[in-house]
Parts: sequence; structure tokens; C-alpha cells
Amino acid sequence: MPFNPHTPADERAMLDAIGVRSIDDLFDEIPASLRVKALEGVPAGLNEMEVSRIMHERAERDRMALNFVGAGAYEHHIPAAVWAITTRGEFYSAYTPYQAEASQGTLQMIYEYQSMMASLTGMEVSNASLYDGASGLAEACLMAVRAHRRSRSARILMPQTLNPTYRRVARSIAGMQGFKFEELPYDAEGGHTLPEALNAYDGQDITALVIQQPNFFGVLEEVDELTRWARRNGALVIAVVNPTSLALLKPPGKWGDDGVDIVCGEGQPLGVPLSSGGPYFGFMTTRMEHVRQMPGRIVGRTVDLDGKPGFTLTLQAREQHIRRGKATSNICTNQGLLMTAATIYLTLLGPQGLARVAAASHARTQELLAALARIPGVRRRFSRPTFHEGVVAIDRPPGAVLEALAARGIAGGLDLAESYPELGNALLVCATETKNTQDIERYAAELGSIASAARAA
Amino acid sequence: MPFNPHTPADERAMLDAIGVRSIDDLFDEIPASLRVKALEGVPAGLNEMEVSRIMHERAERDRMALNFVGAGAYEHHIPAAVWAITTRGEFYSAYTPYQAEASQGTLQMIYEYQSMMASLTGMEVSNASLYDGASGLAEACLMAVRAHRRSRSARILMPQTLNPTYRRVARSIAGMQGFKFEELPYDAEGGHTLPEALNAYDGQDITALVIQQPNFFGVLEEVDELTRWARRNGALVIAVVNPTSLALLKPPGKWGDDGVDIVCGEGQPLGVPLSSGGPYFGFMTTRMEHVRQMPGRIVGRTVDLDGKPGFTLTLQAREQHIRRGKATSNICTNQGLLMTAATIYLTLLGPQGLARVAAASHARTQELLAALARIPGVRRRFSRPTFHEGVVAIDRPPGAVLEALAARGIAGGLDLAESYPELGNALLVCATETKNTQDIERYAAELGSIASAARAA
Amino acid sequence: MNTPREKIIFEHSRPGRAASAQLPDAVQGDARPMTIPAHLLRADPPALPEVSELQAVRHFTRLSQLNFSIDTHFYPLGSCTMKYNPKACNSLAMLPEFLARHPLAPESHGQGFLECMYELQEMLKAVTGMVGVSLTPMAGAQGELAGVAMIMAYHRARGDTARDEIIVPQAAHGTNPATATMCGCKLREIPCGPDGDVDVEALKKAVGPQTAGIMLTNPSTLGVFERRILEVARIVHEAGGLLYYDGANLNAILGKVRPGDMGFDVIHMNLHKTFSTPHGGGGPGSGAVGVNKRLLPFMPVPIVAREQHADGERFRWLTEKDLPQSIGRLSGFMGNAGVLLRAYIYMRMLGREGMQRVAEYAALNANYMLARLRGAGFDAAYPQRRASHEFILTMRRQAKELGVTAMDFAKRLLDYGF
Amino acid sequence: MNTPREKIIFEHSRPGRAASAQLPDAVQGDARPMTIPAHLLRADPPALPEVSELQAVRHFTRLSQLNFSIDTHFYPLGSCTMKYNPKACNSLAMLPEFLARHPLAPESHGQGFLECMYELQEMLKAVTGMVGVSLTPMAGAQGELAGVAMIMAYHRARGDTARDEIIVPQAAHGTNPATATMCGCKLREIPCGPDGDVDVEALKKAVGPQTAGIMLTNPSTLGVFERRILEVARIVHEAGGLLYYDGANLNAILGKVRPGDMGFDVIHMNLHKTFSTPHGGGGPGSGAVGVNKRLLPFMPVPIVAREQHADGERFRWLTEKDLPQSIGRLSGFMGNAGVLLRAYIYMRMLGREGMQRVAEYAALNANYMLARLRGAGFDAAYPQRRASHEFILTMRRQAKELGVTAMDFAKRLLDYGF
Ligand SMILES: Cc1ncc(COP(=O)(O)O)c(C=O)c1O
Ligand SMILES: Cc1ncc(COP(=O)(O)O)c(C=O)c1O
Repeated sequence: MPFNPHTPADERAMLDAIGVRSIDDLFDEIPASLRVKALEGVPAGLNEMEVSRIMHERAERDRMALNFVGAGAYEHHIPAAVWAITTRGEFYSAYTPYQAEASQGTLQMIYEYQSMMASLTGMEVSNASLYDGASGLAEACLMAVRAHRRSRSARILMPQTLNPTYRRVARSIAGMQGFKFEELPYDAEGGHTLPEALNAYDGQDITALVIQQPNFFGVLEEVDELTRWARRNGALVIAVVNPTSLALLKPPGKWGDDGVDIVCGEGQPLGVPLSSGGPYFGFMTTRMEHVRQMPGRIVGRTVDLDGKPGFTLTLQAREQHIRRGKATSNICTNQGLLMTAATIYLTLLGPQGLARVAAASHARTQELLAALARIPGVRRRFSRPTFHEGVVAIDRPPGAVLEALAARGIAGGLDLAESYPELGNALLVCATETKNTQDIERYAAELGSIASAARAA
Repeated sequence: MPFNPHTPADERAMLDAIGVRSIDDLFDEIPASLRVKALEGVPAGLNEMEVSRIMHERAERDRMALNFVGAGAYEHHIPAAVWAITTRGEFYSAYTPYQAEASQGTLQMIYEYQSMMASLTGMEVSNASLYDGASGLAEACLMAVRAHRRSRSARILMPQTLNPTYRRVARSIAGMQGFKFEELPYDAEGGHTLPEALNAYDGQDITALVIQQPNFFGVLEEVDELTRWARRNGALVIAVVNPTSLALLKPPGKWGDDGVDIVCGEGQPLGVPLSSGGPYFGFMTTRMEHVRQMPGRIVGRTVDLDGKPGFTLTLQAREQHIRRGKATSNICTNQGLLMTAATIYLTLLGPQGLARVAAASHARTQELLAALARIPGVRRRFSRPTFHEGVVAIDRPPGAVLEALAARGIAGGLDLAESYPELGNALLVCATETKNTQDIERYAAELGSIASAARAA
Repeated sequence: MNTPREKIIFEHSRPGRAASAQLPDAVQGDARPMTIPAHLLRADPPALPEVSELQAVRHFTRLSQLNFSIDTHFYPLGSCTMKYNPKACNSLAMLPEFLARHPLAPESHGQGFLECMYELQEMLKAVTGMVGVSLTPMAGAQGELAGVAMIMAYHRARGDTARDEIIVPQAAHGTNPATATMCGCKLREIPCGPDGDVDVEALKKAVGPQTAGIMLTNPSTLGVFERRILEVARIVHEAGGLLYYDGANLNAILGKVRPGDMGFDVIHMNLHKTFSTPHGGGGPGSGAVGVNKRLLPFMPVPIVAREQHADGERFRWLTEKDLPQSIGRLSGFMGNAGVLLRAYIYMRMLGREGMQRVAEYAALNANYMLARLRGAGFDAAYPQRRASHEFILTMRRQAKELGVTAMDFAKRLLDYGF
Repeated sequence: MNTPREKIIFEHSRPGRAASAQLPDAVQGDARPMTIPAHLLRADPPALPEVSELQAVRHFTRLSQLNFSIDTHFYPLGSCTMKYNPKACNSLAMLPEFLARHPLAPESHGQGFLECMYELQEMLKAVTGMVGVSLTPMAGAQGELAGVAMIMAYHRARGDTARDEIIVPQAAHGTNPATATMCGCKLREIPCGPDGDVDVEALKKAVGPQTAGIMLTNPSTLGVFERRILEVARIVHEAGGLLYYDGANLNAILGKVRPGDMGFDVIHMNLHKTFSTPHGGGGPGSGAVGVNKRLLPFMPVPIVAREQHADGERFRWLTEKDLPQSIGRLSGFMGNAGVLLRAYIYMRMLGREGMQRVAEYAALNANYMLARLRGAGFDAAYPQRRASHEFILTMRRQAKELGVTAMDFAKRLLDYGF
């Protein structure tokens, strides 16, 4: 056992102190018929050197030169300091901050994170993170139904421009309590949700309207109009936002006349590596009036008996370890370490840096869309402004095109066939500040040569 | 300037406090004719993202699958914990431990290091590190001449089996004070220094004899006999040793009848990555009687005014910052961070681990030498036992063979033509615990196919 | 050296200051993109700190030093076992290629990662005695949610729609009842007997046609092994319910006894407890679920499959298309990939013997500590029972005789660094 | 939280304990190799600690917390400038491919690394005004040794064998005289005037046919710029000596004035001061040397050269074969490669404007601090002079009037974390 400190002498002395003859005796309460002999199916142990070699070889197999996929996870430069500090043992190997005395570092970090996220989203209060963006939306739906005392319908409107996986996850998680999710169509030309699509629901009991900005196609929604409709019709608004974009875009706290009710989203763009999908973190902020319905941990500032300032978990009566079956959520472990990385990221970037990342990502995406649209058979699919993603229509099924690009070291985008068959052959592509003009030209050249080779064949 | 905290407002306020109009005014004592306008020849600054990309691309170009070169730097597995801890800011960015109050971590680390190195080499006292193995030998020669009061010759005997670079470095550094380095021949069949070669110097005034164990060819020297000769003839003995090997081999403190006088060597095998040649560290241990002649820092244990134990630099009167022109050496900055890594490495490996590394490296090298010797035209060059390196003779000039191996991802060894032309076509090869049977077979197969392809052509 | 309190980061901030090496160049010379309509733009910049890189590094390094952590302290916790997080698990999971891979990048460029995930699934099956594993739940509580959702889907798929009650022992972890509620179930609590085992008579009364299932952990949260587990399983199964194993912590049983063999239908595992992925000051965790044959069709997606091809084996994700009865997706992509890699690396280092020794030495340590603390005059809550990997001391006597409560002991221990 | 003293590692040790994940398998089943004669083997194992991996991690993590460091504290040092060590410099220099490369691996598999070294040489030439740079010296003191050795080699190569005296100002750093001695030279000290400049009259008397050279730093270790530097250079050169610039710290002049332009023949630079490579609790450093045309043939090897080939440019090491008059080698391979990579990365981030700002803001900070401390009632040692990047306060008055010495101030500052 590689991590076991016991020497044979230790073991002997401990058994004597317990008063048993062998370690096996300690398991004598387990019915004999159930005792496992050997763990077949688990390979023999390896030392660190051997495992390192295996992992280096496997990592090497997954190398990809250039990535143009976004679709909910975005490649941004992560300052080296972010993970150098995040992986310090004192953060990495620390326990949940239940004991304030032993966790002031983590607690202050969460407090600072909450302040930053509240300001970024324009809301009053933030929690300490949820699992990820998709499950965060599910929690937001559950929260909205609890928070909206007057609505009895548990009907939630979701635009089709909302990330299809988020819609699925909301159904998997929040669907079990009988919520009804209804989808809003999008404008086939603009790629945005038409505010008029809501007219059909005028005057009905709708618990909440979800708005994603930018939407899954990268297109910007008319968030003010959508939010105003919800207010008029007594529905709460749940905003799903990209945190990078908020350096430039109007924060949900200012949408419509007096902002939305709940903001959630994927925190990954804030210093978290792509890493095959996780661990990321979900963020959530809200108005003070809804705070007691918020899921997850919240940290507050306080003073100790001697009057010294300090930090502690607060409003714990919302949580499962106190409230059990009546808690706001079953969430316990959250994504603390990723929140740590995000707090350091936001600090290093600052308002200037985050705005530059957002602006550069936007500009590179526009450059990419223009470069691709110059290829015969490729065109921009939607007319409305986009943030840092966009849909291009191509003249053949994307599957084979993406394979051919991959063989040339390019992850070329997401095939929309499965989630949006009505779009035909369409790719969702993304470029962030990590891409330069040569990268974009290279992608365009490879895509062009694949397309013309296919035409020639 | 990427690391500058000054805002324009800060700058203004500071200039006002100083009472000057512009920063430029602060340089008004520099003759105008000398003032630089712009730094041509230095490219414009890049942000961290851009530099990261350049460095990733360059690193990628240098990738090499399998390494069989040793010759003074050895590829060993380095536990992940070693550098995770060594690069903690509190070690990495700490200053030289002149202020004991601010440096107890570093000072205790050095103290523990010194204890380990003294035991490993079988000597009484260790310093806190020198630059590297080669320059450490130069320092050892200087020290020997100072320490050996009775010898007036400054004649130092160096076997030709001593690493040729070490011999060169000793000449560059210690040669300036008029020392005479004389070389001892080696046995053409055994690859070791013949004790009889010393007979020619019987009764002469020799200041010191240097013995490298294992020697540059990986061959084991008859250290007891050589040491006894030196004692009999009133010469000091400087041992140059590989620290890994000392887990198994007789420590210099036990060579001959009562051990050697000075031990030095390259510390790199103890947890320091190959890294194109540095930073590594030199270690040096000696007898208590010579301690005042030792170069470099030494840490001692003490108690403070309140009787609490603590650590501090000691015997500083040897050093340049106190003794200036009369110091034992000009060394000031040493290789503290590498010593830190080595201390953690030795702690994680322990006596068992280090012995296993040594034994496995020895066994793999024997396996490699046997596998290569099975190739037609390749044979083991020397007959005496080797530790974890060995020389093979091949039937064509090594230069082209090594190039061909490199193209197949193998660093195949060191061409000895330059330093040992008398050996003909000879390669110095090495395998450590990081190589397994498949690796060795792969090397043998590639070398075999290169050789037979060349024969066919 | 006494680390003083550290200011709030905003107190270090000055308008216009920046960690300039982190600023990307302005692509169009101007940070305000002209293609976005003005009414969608932000009026004022967010209140983020404005500090130099060194200020940020110093601030967060100092904050870190205010924490306890495994790397600096011993946490004698039970259920939330805090064990050494090997540095290699972190550095290998953070190899640049793993970090750079987009979750939606082609599977052809993720075979290395997928192979690890596949083998992890297989190892988790082996240690739990289950036949299917899904890695997607992102923490124990989400694993529970997946488990109860599968139980419900199972009953519904059989048309058994009346079953809406989940039984939990009173001592169950808070996430168990909270999960049942999230899954739209009713809760029914049953007591434990004086020896720590479930009160079997109470259980018999509790089960019925409304029973969807029971959530148990064994050894229980009271730190003792449920000796009548086979009887409990029989009672619940005969009533038509399924058994859920809260495997947050397998340290007490790893390689000694398997939940699948005890009769459980579904289990979640906190990889951050048993398999040594870091707690990170509160997360991330990972709550992989294992199921027996009955629940196989309902597993959350995605799941890794291995396929034989002419040119060798290939790994791919199974999705809703492959498992049409799946309870669906629980995360934006595939769960906490990096946490799973760390657990995988740890399990490979442990190997089959190492895993058994986890339970052996956990039991040795817990029972030794119990013996020593009893020797020092403390009272075991279940003096007749073996400790598992944890045990409960009762401070009732001390509270009465000395007026010193369990909380007082806990707080004073913190002063000593525990 | 008060970090207590930490035991010595050997106090944690128990016979037979090990960090087992770090033990390689015994290749032949036995750790004692049979092919090595018994009389060459060790009788008793070395006294190394025997601890678990967690014990090691915890011990060394706790030790680290007993240190001051840039990442946690401000060091207001002068000559030994402690500036932020960017995290990117470390992480990029430690990319796995850089770490894995053997120094004697074929140059074809080191072109990435060599390109960095070549560009570093070029940038150092540009900032010093020198025509050749060798990166091999492993710290400032070794750079000094290389420099004085080159001066001596130059005189010897001209048959000028009588020159064996090195002049140093009394305030010179200890390594200067120690180096002169190591190079077999005699030392001649000269005083400084009351304004901090070299006493030119004393210098005129000191030079002669025995003069090999003079070692200066400018701004001097007294923190002021040597205003008559051109005159000093003329005096030494006319006497047949060469000028050595101790460039341990270039922060005060980077991009403002170049040693080559001042008349210096050779310079060493502490990359760990000006170019922000870490001090690491005492090292490693790097003491690259730059030379003017006169000393070019004598540079220590190896040096990187760029060559044009039909298929593009290629980099290779120049050795003794290419520079037969070289003073030779100073290290086992090529010096502190990893430190050089860190300096290279830092310099690329700074760029030409950033480098100039180093001097500008160093001067601004130092003069500001001087102004504030004078305002607070302290006395400047050279009140008429500008501070460079550092300055000296004299505590003579306080010592006399209050009995409080400079040492007392320094120690009390430590209590406040400086
Ligand atoms: C017994 C038990 N069940 C469930 C959980 C919930 O796991 P998580 O915190 O990962 O959601 C925990 C841990 O907190 C636990 O100890
Ligand atoms: C002025 C001066 N010269 C030389 C040195 C010696 O440099 P190193 O410590 O790198 O050998 C130093 C620094 O210690 C210094 O400040």
C-alpha cells in the first residue's frame, strides 16, 4: 500500500492495544458469507514512476494543436499564477470550511469571490458555487419555483436557443418534481428568440422565463424586451450568462427595468482549463429578497468574541446538513477549488483585463466567421450580432469534415445536426483571444482544401 | 511594463514627494552623452499568453522519447511531491538566509540536507551546496591545497577515468593559482585506474589524489588501494562520487583505512531534472578537521535568547562577505533550491528507496550492455564491473549512428571520440530504473537495424 | 512567525492598476466592439480588484496560510475522511494535453483520456460488485440524486407508479433526505437500535406498496457495521423496494465486502473520500454511481464504452441514443473529468492489494484510537461494537459531570491543530 | 494561526517506514547487485529519514511556512533586489520537454532550447552594449571569475605577463576581492570620496604597469552613480588595464545607460537580480558575462551560435574547438540552463520598453522612499546625491543620541514583516 505509514512494529503494537490478534479480527462483524477474497478486476498496484509513464503516454495521444470549439466551454489563456496558487496544499487539501477557525483562508476567498460575482452579474448576493452551469440552471429552476410564492403552475419557459444540454439537465434534475418545461422557438434568420414568441403566453401563470445571453448560437438576445415581458406577466427571470461576456455586456441585474431574479452560468471561462469537461463550476447570484431560497453555501463577514473581523458560513438553515428533507437543495460538496481559481483569475485580469479578453474573443470570432464565409459553400447562418461564437452553414455533412480537420490537428467546431436538425449542415465555431490571425487563416485554408478536395472527388 | 504596480496617479504623487518634474530628472547624474535612447536589439514585450505559446512550441520541438545518455547527468524518476513543494513560493522566492529570523524554513532544510549528505558520504560535515559537480571538484582542489599545510607542491593527480569535463573545469578555475594537474593512465582492458600507475609518484610531494567512483566509464575503481596509497604518501584524497550509487557502494568516509579527506560530486541525480544541464548542484562533505577550509555556507543548530532551538548560518568567517580577499572561495549564491529538491527527494526515497533506485539502475545497465553486445559488431569495451553506465565499442563512427537513433526518438549515448580518441568508435551508455526491458529491447533493435542497414549499403 | 489577518483584496486595489502581463492586446485598438448594439452593452465596469500580479500572488498566498489542510494538519474526521492527496495525482491529471482538451473535441483525440475513464469504470465495478458504472455525477449528493432517480425510473418503467416513499434511518447524512425530496419522493424515517443497527421491526412496519426504496450506508454513519444487512435487504426487496447504498465512504469495506454482494441495487461513491481526490476547501467531488442489472438501462449518460475495431480497440461515449431509458444528463459535459483522472491514478497506484489495505489500516487505526481514548477515560457510544473506519464517543457524562460539551472538546482540539 | 516550530525530519522517522509509491520494483528480486565485488559495497545503509509520503509533504510544507519570501513579504533590499518572480517563468521553464532533455542529447533535439539561449545572448548584448555574451557562469561570483580570468588571459596572450593587480574600491562587494584572489591576482583597494564617487586622485596613484584591471559597479554599492566614469575608464585604459563591471544589479540603469558605452571591457550580470529569476533561499543564480571585442576570443564555453543552412537556421554550441583561446569551461555542461530559460521568458515579457521602465520605476521608488524617510527624520549618507535603485541611510546620529544602532532598526523591521 503506497501511502501507508504503518511499520510491522506499529501494527503489532496497535493490535495489542486493541486486544485482537490480527487485523482480520476487526472485520468479524461482517457475515462470513459476504467477505471478499481478492479483488479480481483491479490490476496490481504500480509505483508512481510506472503510472506517470502511462499517463504521459495517454496525454500525448490526446494532443490537439488548434481548438475552435466553444459550445459551453471556452479556451482562454489562464495566467500561470492561477493554478500555481490554487494547487497550494493549503487550498487543495483543505476540508470544507465548516470550522471557521481552521478555514479563514478559504472563507475569505469565498467572500471575495461572492463580491466579484455579485458585481459582475449586477446582483446583490452570490453563493459559493454549484457543480456547473447546466446543473446550476436546474437549481435555478427549483429555486424559482420555491421563490415564486404566487405562481402555482411550475411552468418554465426555455428558448430553444438555450444550450440544449442545459435544457436536458434541467429536465433530468428538476423534472422529477413535476415541473413543466416549455420551449420557445427562435428566429430562423436572426438566430435569436423573437420577443413576439412570448405573446402566446400573455396573461398565463408562468413561473419563470429563462434567457441565455449570448445564446447557444453565440447570438445576442433582446434581453431587455424579454425581461420586461416576464415582469409584466408576473414571471421570474432566470438569466444564463457567460461570465467573460459580462465585462462588456449589460449585466442581468440591469436587464429590462429592474433586472432579473436569478443569474446562473458556467464559471469555466474564468481560469478553469477545458480538461475534457470538468471540474468546472456553476455560479449563481440573486436578489437579497430571494436569498433564503438559494441553494449552496454562502459566506458572511463577522467579528469574533474579541471583536476581530473574520468570515464564516452563513444562512446555513437553507442547507441539507441542517434542514435535511426541507433544504433548498441536496448540494453539499461544491466546486470550491475551481471557485478559488476563478477568484484569482478575476483578480489578475481585473476589469481592464476581462474587458480585453471579451473584446478580443469577440473580434477574433468575427474575423473567423468572415474568413470562413469566404470559402465557397460556407456561409454565416444567422444575421444578428454574435458575441464569441457563431454558426456557419456548410455544403456537406459536418461529421466527415470535422474528422478530416481533426486529422490535421484542428478541432473545427460542433456539429449541430443532433440538436438542431432543422439547420441542415451547420457548425458552431468559436475563437477566443488565444487565436491569432495566422490560426484563423490556417483553419480557413484547411477547411477550404477539405471542401475543394471533396468537390473534386 | 508587465509587473509594474504604479498608476499615473501614484507616479505623480511620488514625483511631487521627491520634488522633481519627471522620472527622467532622476537620471540627471548620468552624463548626457551616455544616455541610451531606445533598446534596439530587444524585441517588443509580449504578454504572458504570447510567450507561453512560443515556449510551448519550442518545448515541443525538443521532445525525445527515450534517453540512454548519462555521462554526469542521470535520468531518474522524480517524485511529484519534490517539485510541488520546492516551487512553493516560500522556498522559491525566499532570499538567502542571512536573517535567521526570516529564514528558519530554509535553514532547517539546509541542516537536514547536511545531515543526510554527511551520512550518505560517510563524512562528518557538509556544506549547503556548490554550483555543480564539476566546479565543486575545482573548489575541492583549492580546498585541498589550503588544507594540506605540509605540501608545498600544489600537485594534484587526476586519473584519466575522471570525467573529462571535470578535469577541464578544475583547470579553468583552480589552474589560475598555479596548481599542477597530472593525469594517471587507465587500464585499457579493465577501464579502471591501475593502482600501480601511482608507483611512479611514490615518495613525491603530492597535494591530493582525486578518485572518481564509479569512474567516467561507469567502471568501479579500487578505491581502497588508491586511498591507501595516498595516505602512505602523505597526499589528501578527494573523492568524486555519484550520490545514488552511495546507497550501495562503500562511502568515501570508509575508503582505505580511515576514509578520504574531501568528498564532492554532482547532486543532480537526487531529484533534479536533466533540464539541458542545469540548474544542478554540487555537494561537498569533509572531515571536521578541514571544516574551516571548506567553501560555501554551513548551517548550525543553536538556541535563541529564550532558549528556543533554531538554526543559523555558521563559521561565516570562511566566506567572502566577511573575509573578502582571504575567503575560502568567492562563492556567494549557491544552488539552494536544488538542495531543497534533493532533501525532499532523499526523504521520500529513504534508505530503502535509494538502494532500490541504485540496484535497479545497475541491473538495467547490465541488461542494456548485454542486449547491445548481442548485436553483431557491438561489444562491451571494458571487463571490470560497472555501476550504471558502460562503454560499448561499435564498428563504425558513432556520430552518424547517434543521428540515426535520434531520428527514431532515441538519445543513444555519448560519443567518446573527442575525449578518448584511443578508444576508437566507442559509446558511453546508461540505463536507470526508468528503463524497462521493452525500452532496452527497442534500443537494441533500432541500433541493430541501423548497423545492418549500413552494412547492406 | 505569526501570520496576521490579511486585508480584503479590494483594499489592495487602486484605480487603473493592473497585472499587465495578463492583458491581451486590444485586437481592434479599442476595447468596445462596434458590432454589438449599444443597448446590450454594460454602462459601468464591474467592481473587480485592480492590483499588480505580485499583489495578487501575495494576497492569495497569505490567505492560503490561514487554512488548515491535510498538507499541514491531521483531520481526524470520520465520514468525510481526509487522506493524503498524492501530488502525482494532481500533476499527472494536469498534464498540458489533458488540460487543453475540449470536451466536445473529436473522440479520436481523446482516446488516452477515454481509456482512463473506461478502466476507472471497470475498477469501480470490481470494488462495489456492481455491473454498471456511470461517472457523470459531480459529487456525492448528485450521485444520490442519480440513484434515487434510477430507482424511480425503474418503478415507473414497470408501471409501478404508486411507489413514492424513500426510507432513511434517522442518523442518515443530510443529503439522503434532501435528495429524496428533490426526486419528488416522500420521506419515511426509521430509528436505529441501541447497538447502532437498524431497528428491523420498525423497518418491517415501514415497508409496503408505497416503498420505492431505502437509503443506507454500511457501516452506518454511527460507525458500526449493519450485521443484519442480508435480512434488511430481503425485507425491502420482498416489499418491492430497492436498496440504495450511500457509498460516500468505502474506506471501511474496500476489498473486504461489496455492496453488490450485500444486496444493494445502486450505490454512489464519493471519490473525494475513498479515492483521495482533494477536498479543495469544499470541492470538487465526484459521485460516480454503480448499479446492478435491474438498473442498467436507467444509468445517467454519458458512459464510456470500449469497442473492438479492425485496427484495435476504440473508446467512445454512450449517450441518450444508446440508452434511451437513461435518467438523462446531470452535467454540461461528462462530470468532473479531472477529479476522475485523479481517482484513476490513485487506484492504479493502490492496485488490488493496496485497496484491501485501505480498509485494513482504516479499521486498525480507528479501533486503536478507540481503544486508546477509552483507555484515557472516554466513553464509546457503542461499547459492544467494533469501530469501522470511524466511531462515536459520547460526551454525555462529561457534559453532566463537568459541564464540558462535545463542542467544547472539538473547539479545544482546534487550538491544538486538529 | 501560529505555526509552531517543526521537528527535525529524523524525529519523524521510524525504522522500516517508507513512501512506498516511490520505491522502484527490485529488478532482480534482490537489492544487492551480485556483479559488484563485496569490498566495494557499503556495510550499513545511510541514515536517511524513513517516513511516509504524507509525513514528508507535511514536514516540508510546514518548514516552508517558517520563511519570509517575496510571495509573502516585501524585502526592501538594495543590491540583492528581490522582485516578483513571475509564475509563468517557472511553469514555462518547467515544461516536461525542457525538463526531460539530457544536456548531451543530440542538438537536433534541442533546437527549441538553443533558440531561446541564442536570443537571450542577443538581448543581453543589447542591454549591456557588449559584443559577446557567454551564459555559462552559474552565479555572479562565477561570472566575476570568468571576467577576471578573461582579463588575465588577454594580458597573457599579449605577453603582458607582469599585470597581476586588480583594483577594487573599498566598498566593493565581497565577491570582488575574493574573485581576484581566486584568479591568482593581488588586490589593491582604493577609497571613495565623501560624495560616494571613486577618489580619482587615489586611482591615478594606484594604476601602473602592474595593473591588470579594475572592478567597479556603477551605480556603486553606495547607491550613487559614478559621475566621472569616463575619466575613470580613460585613466585605467591608459595605464594598460581593463575595466570590469560588476553588473550584479542592472535595475538602476537598464535601458538608460550601458556599461559598454561607459568604457567597460567586461561585465557579469546576476540574472537572479535584474531578470527576476528566483533567489530560491540562496540560489541558483546565473552570472552571464558580456565582453567587448578585445575579450571575445577568451569567453568561457559553451556559447550558442546560429547558422544558416539550406533548410533553415540551426543552432549549435561553440566549444573549445571553436574558441581555442577560451578560458575554458566553468560547469559540467552549460551552466544553469533552467535559470536562463526563466530570465529569457521574463525578458520577452518585458520587451524593450519594459526594460527601460525597470530602471525608471526602480529610480522612482528609491528616490521616493529616500524622500519619505528623510521627511521622517532619517539622514541620507549622501544627501547631495540622487538615489539610484538603492540608497544608504546613516544611523550614526541615532546611535549617538539614542543608543539605537542600524542593526536594531533592521531587527525591529523584521518583527513587522520587512
Ligand atoms: C455519508 C455521506 N453521504 C453523502 C455525502 C454527500 O457527498 P457530497 O458532499 O460529495 O455531495 C457525504 C459527504 O458529505 C457523506 O458523508
Ligand atoms: C554587487 C554584487 N556583486 C556580486 C555579487 C555576487 O553574486 P552571486 O551571489 O550571484 O555570486 C552580488 C550578490 O550577491 C552583488 O550584490
